[in-house]
Amino acid sequence: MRAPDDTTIKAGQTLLSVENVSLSFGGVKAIRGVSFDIKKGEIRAIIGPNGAGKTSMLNVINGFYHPQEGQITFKGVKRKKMRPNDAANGGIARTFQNVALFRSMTTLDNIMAGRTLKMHSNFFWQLWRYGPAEREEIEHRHKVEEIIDFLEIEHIRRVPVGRLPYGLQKRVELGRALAMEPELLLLDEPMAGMNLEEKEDMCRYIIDVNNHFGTTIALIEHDMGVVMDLANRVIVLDYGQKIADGTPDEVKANKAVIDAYLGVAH
Amino acid sequence: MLCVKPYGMLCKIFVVPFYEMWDLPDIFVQTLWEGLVGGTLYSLIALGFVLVFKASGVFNFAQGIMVVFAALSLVGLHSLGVPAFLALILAAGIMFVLAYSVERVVLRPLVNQPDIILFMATFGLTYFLIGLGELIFGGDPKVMITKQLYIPTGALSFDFGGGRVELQKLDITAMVVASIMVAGLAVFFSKTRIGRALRAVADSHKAALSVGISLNQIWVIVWFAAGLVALVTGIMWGARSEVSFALEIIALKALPVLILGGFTSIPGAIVGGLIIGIGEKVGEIYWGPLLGGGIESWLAYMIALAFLLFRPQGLFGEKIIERV
Amino acid sequence: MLYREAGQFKTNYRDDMAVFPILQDRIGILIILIIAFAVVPFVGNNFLLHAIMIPFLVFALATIGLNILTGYTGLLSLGTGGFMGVGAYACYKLTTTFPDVNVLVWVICSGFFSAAIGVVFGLPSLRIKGFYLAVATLASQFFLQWCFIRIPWLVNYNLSNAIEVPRRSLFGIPVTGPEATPQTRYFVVLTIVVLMTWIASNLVRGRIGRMWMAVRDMDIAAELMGVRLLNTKLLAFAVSSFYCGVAGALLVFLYYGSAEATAFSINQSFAVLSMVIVGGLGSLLGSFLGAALIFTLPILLPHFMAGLGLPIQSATAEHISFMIVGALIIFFLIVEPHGLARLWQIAKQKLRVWPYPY
Amino acid sequence: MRMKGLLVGAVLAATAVTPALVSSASAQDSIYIPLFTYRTGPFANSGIPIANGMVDYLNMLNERDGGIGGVKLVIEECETGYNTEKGLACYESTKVKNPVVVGPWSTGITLPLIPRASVDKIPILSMAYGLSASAVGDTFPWVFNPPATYWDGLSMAISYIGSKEGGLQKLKGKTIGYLFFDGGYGREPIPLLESFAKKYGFEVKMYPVPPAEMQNQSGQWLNVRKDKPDYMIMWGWGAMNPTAVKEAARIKYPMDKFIGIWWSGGEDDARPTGGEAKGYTTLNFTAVGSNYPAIQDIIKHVVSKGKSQAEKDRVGEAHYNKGIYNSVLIAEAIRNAQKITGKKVVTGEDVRRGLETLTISAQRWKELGLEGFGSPVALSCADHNGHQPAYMQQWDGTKWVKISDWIQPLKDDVLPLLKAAADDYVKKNAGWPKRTESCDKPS
Repeated sequence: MRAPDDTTIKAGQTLLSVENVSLSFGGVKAIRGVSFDIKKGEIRAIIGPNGAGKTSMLNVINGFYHPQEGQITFKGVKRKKMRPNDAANGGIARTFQNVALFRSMTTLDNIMAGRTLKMHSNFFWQLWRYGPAEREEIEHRHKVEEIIDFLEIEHIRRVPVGRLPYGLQKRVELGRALAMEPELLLLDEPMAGMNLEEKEDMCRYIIDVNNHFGTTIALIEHDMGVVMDLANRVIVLDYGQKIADGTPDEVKANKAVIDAYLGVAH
Repeated sequence: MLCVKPYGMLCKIFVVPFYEMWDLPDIFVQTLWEGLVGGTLYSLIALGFVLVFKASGVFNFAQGIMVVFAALSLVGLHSLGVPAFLALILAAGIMFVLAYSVERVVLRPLVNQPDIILFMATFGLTYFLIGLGELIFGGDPKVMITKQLYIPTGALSFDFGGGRVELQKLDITAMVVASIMVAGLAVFFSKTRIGRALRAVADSHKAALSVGISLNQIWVIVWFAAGLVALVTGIMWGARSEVSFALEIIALKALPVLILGGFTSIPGAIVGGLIIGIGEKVGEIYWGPLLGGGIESWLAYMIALAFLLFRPQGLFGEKIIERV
Repeated sequence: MLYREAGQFKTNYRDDMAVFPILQDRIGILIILIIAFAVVPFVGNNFLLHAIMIPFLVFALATIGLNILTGYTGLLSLGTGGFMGVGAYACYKLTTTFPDVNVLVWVICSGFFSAAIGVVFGLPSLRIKGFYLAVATLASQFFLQWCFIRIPWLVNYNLSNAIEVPRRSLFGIPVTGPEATPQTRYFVVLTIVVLMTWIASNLVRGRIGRMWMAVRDMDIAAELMGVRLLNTKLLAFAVSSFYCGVAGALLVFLYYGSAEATAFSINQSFAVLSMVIVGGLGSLLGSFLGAALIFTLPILLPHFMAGLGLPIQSATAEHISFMIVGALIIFFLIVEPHGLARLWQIAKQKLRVWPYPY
Repeated sequence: MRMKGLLVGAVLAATAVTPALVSSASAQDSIYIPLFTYRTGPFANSGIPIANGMVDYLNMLNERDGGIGGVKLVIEECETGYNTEKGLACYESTKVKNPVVVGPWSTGITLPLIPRASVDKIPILSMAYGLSASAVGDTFPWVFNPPATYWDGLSMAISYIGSKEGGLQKLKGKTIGYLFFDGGYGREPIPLLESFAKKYGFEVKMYPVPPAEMQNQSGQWLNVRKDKPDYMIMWGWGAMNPTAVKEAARIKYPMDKFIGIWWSGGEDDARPTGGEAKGYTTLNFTAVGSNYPAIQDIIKHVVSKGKSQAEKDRVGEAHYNKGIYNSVLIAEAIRNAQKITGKKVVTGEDVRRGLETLTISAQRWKELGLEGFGSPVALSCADHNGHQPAYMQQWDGTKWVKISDWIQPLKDDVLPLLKAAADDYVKKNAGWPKRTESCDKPS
């Protein structure tokens, strides 16, 4: 078991701050000098039209892309470059726009895989599946069953996720991210392609996660209604630039946002 | 002789080979030429792989045995008394039948399966063709009907750097034929309707379907084209040694060529083939003796591996940008 | 009717996570083990034991090894033959250098050598994927085979240029060398294979197996969940090569009795790969089924034809068996691309509801 | 439905195969001879004619004489594809039928069988291949490799080169290239070649051909061009041979200075190069051609009746005749065993004794209808090889022509090496059994 971080951040303090980050692929600038912060315990939404750089922003936060400029401070530690598994170690989990589950593994295994970082029994015990390895497996199984219970996916426990309908896959993916017990949960369009009922369910899970576990959430979503209901604060990106940042009401009233969404010429 | 004690090994690696190249320029030129010829033949096999991979995404392990099978059909038909050129046409016909059957029996039921399954299916096809070939033609090797096909034999030789460089007419023919084939394929791909359809399939199966291109037809065509390439390859390799099932092993040499040139690039197959061909010959002649010779069996793979570490997508492959 | 799991309830997670959660499966595996240990060696003749069962088990072990790499971790390898060779040569060197240590210890230890070599040749896997990696592993295959031929030290400068398996015994019973009876060899091989299969099943069902499969299914997501790609892939290479190495050592010490470098040729790699795929990627059971089909078919086919009263020339039989093996590979891929293991699952599913259709 | 079909198929297959897997002994009134052959794979070009020769001669004995000593021979071919696994499967599947002798026809299969021969009581006949050291009968009582070992062959090649140069001393300062199959087979002669090089003062250049590169030798031959060796010696097999001959012709290497071992001297090896291979020389220990009464009998009783897989015009080719030679050894050994034991139906143990005291004099060759077909053979308990001479044959553009007398091996160089090799084998294979088999008087 790892020692708890000395820099424990209390609710309301800044958990993550992004300063002046720019990212480009070849000649294409995906993100240009964006700054914002995410406070512990809030639900932060990132919105913007297609190609605005929202997913790229998430990729930068969890270390999959390395920005050319700017820096990111997470839990008080500044960094410019890090590997994705460092981010995972630091407590950042995420889901993906196009579900990135382990398709041929069962729901149970997918969520168990989310516990990878929390499992420490060594290779020797793993060989025999005995002693610490077995104890650990059972202990984490309990945690995973809690998540399965929470997300109400008991009936698909042993089904390979590739065979599940899209909505359930999204749910399993959320479960896998939750299994990491993250401090910061990044959700990339968690409700894309869902029907109304599924969306409502998902909203409920997100709010529950935020309330019960106190997990900070950053989410990308297209459905403005959902965003406005869920988010504490919203940041709007357009063409890689931040054009607005504030509470849902502030953002809704912002001229630049309305222009961007209605497609006014620049 | 040049090397003094403490630096003996370094000198043998870094000085002696170059001294030898300079000292016996005729051998060096001959080495380059042999490498070029070997490379051309590797390219031809690789070309067959590329054609199929480009259009159907199938890593066609059976290309090697198709080379043997095509050449055997040609020689076998001729030994039954069929005139050489008619036999050539009939052998091409056999390759068409093969392409058609492969499409019907193997590819069609396996459409949309993962790559590795299709790869494995061609593996099964290899076993099948080995058995069938030996059943029909017998396992004994055959002599290629070089003369009957009017392939020139003998050599052109000229004096060079105090020695003699010999260019086998057979090898020159092989290079000319290979060039013609590549040029022909290039024209076919860019100028004809089917060729453009093939390119569309290569880019996206779904896109091709949506504009009304029959995937099945395309597959028959590319497999047939690969069969024709195999026939030409078989004639050329067969003329160099003999037509036997051992040729199938040599076809593996096309694999490093492929990873060097990229699985989907015809120019890649050619350039990769030449690099591998020349690289392994020069390596074998000038550095091989240091290791006791015979390093050709793995040198090509090592060259390709070294390239890969710097360009994982091959020389001409498209850069892979990972997205999530 | 017989194969029902209804009424079998699990009251704790330990039972639920067992290898065979269903009672009938546990009985089945017990019966198979009893047959394997107590019936086959006493009923079968030497041909069955020595020419079929021993090599079948050894190849099943190699197939499990490759399955860990290709089936579970998704890294296609064509270098199995080379890694098997490393195990065999390492075992020979070890047992001739330290003849007093029991040969079976060295058989297992030789796996560590091939694991080390496997890790070295696995390094490119971080940058290279798919078929490109497969071709890269061919480099190891050809390079290793060249080394086996070229380094006479590996065979103690034997003039035959081959490994000559020395006589070794266990509790006074010869296990290697000509005096070892097929029964003894069979028991040794069977025990090792059963043990290593059990370990493999522990590994793939636990954290490590999930990491491997995660890398296979979606390496990016795995990385974002804290899986270190290079470490995980190298671990797969190491474990896989370990299994292949032990299989190679068993192959030479308990089956061939003597081996030249050609025993570890590219054809061996291809054979094992086809066992993996026909058996089923990512299935331990499939490894056994695949090995059974691909290895034993060509050997039994002539006897099969003779049994049917179709005496044919041995060469013709060989040709036909090539064709049949090829056709069977294609046939099984078409019928069930996920291999014989999936066919077995489907059969079990049918059995579960038998005699009713649903 | 699909499931059911598969199930039925599996059950049917299992029943058909069962008899082969469960042992059953039967009284024997015939002599069982399994012949390991390979008509498939990359070495088939060499394997097919040999297989035909072996099978046809024994079949002819059955057809013409009704077997040997009135006992029918049961001949069974087992296809190995030159593959060790299949070879071992062949051994196991034939072992249950009490074979009197086994000829593995591949070094890779011979080596594992050598230690098993004494345990299984089945003698091994590896005719001029296999482990050279097995010529030492005191160490290897169950293994026979007449008429000559590879070391004998090499010494004959060297002495032939010496005779062309006008004496072995003239080899001083010369360069001899050695092109070989890169495996145990090609590597075995190297120690002797190196000791000759030291003794006679010539230089050796090595050109290994990796198994996967048999048909791709331009690199080796470029090195030959670079090094300009005065003579080339080849230890090739299968597809390697014709490729080497072609490459030699391509670089215009003087063909009469290119000398192959007997396994490189098949018609199929030179024919693809045709006229340009003229002058290519190889060792051989059997005559070429079908102009012998026994071979005519083969044509009459076997080939013409369609009972052979050989085409009529290929009967009498070099490798075909080596196949016959192998079968003559088997047949004579069985006859000899019948004579020693007085039994009609002999066993493997009897045939071992028959092989050990085998002599085929010139007179006996004549009686067999094969006058001058091979040099006289005489094996003994100590010498399981005989170290018989061979001759040089040369390709004249269409066929092999004998160009030399019988060349005796340089036994003074070879025998000590053999003894040392056998001792080394015993030393390395701790627990190697001492010879317990008694020695019969030569017949």
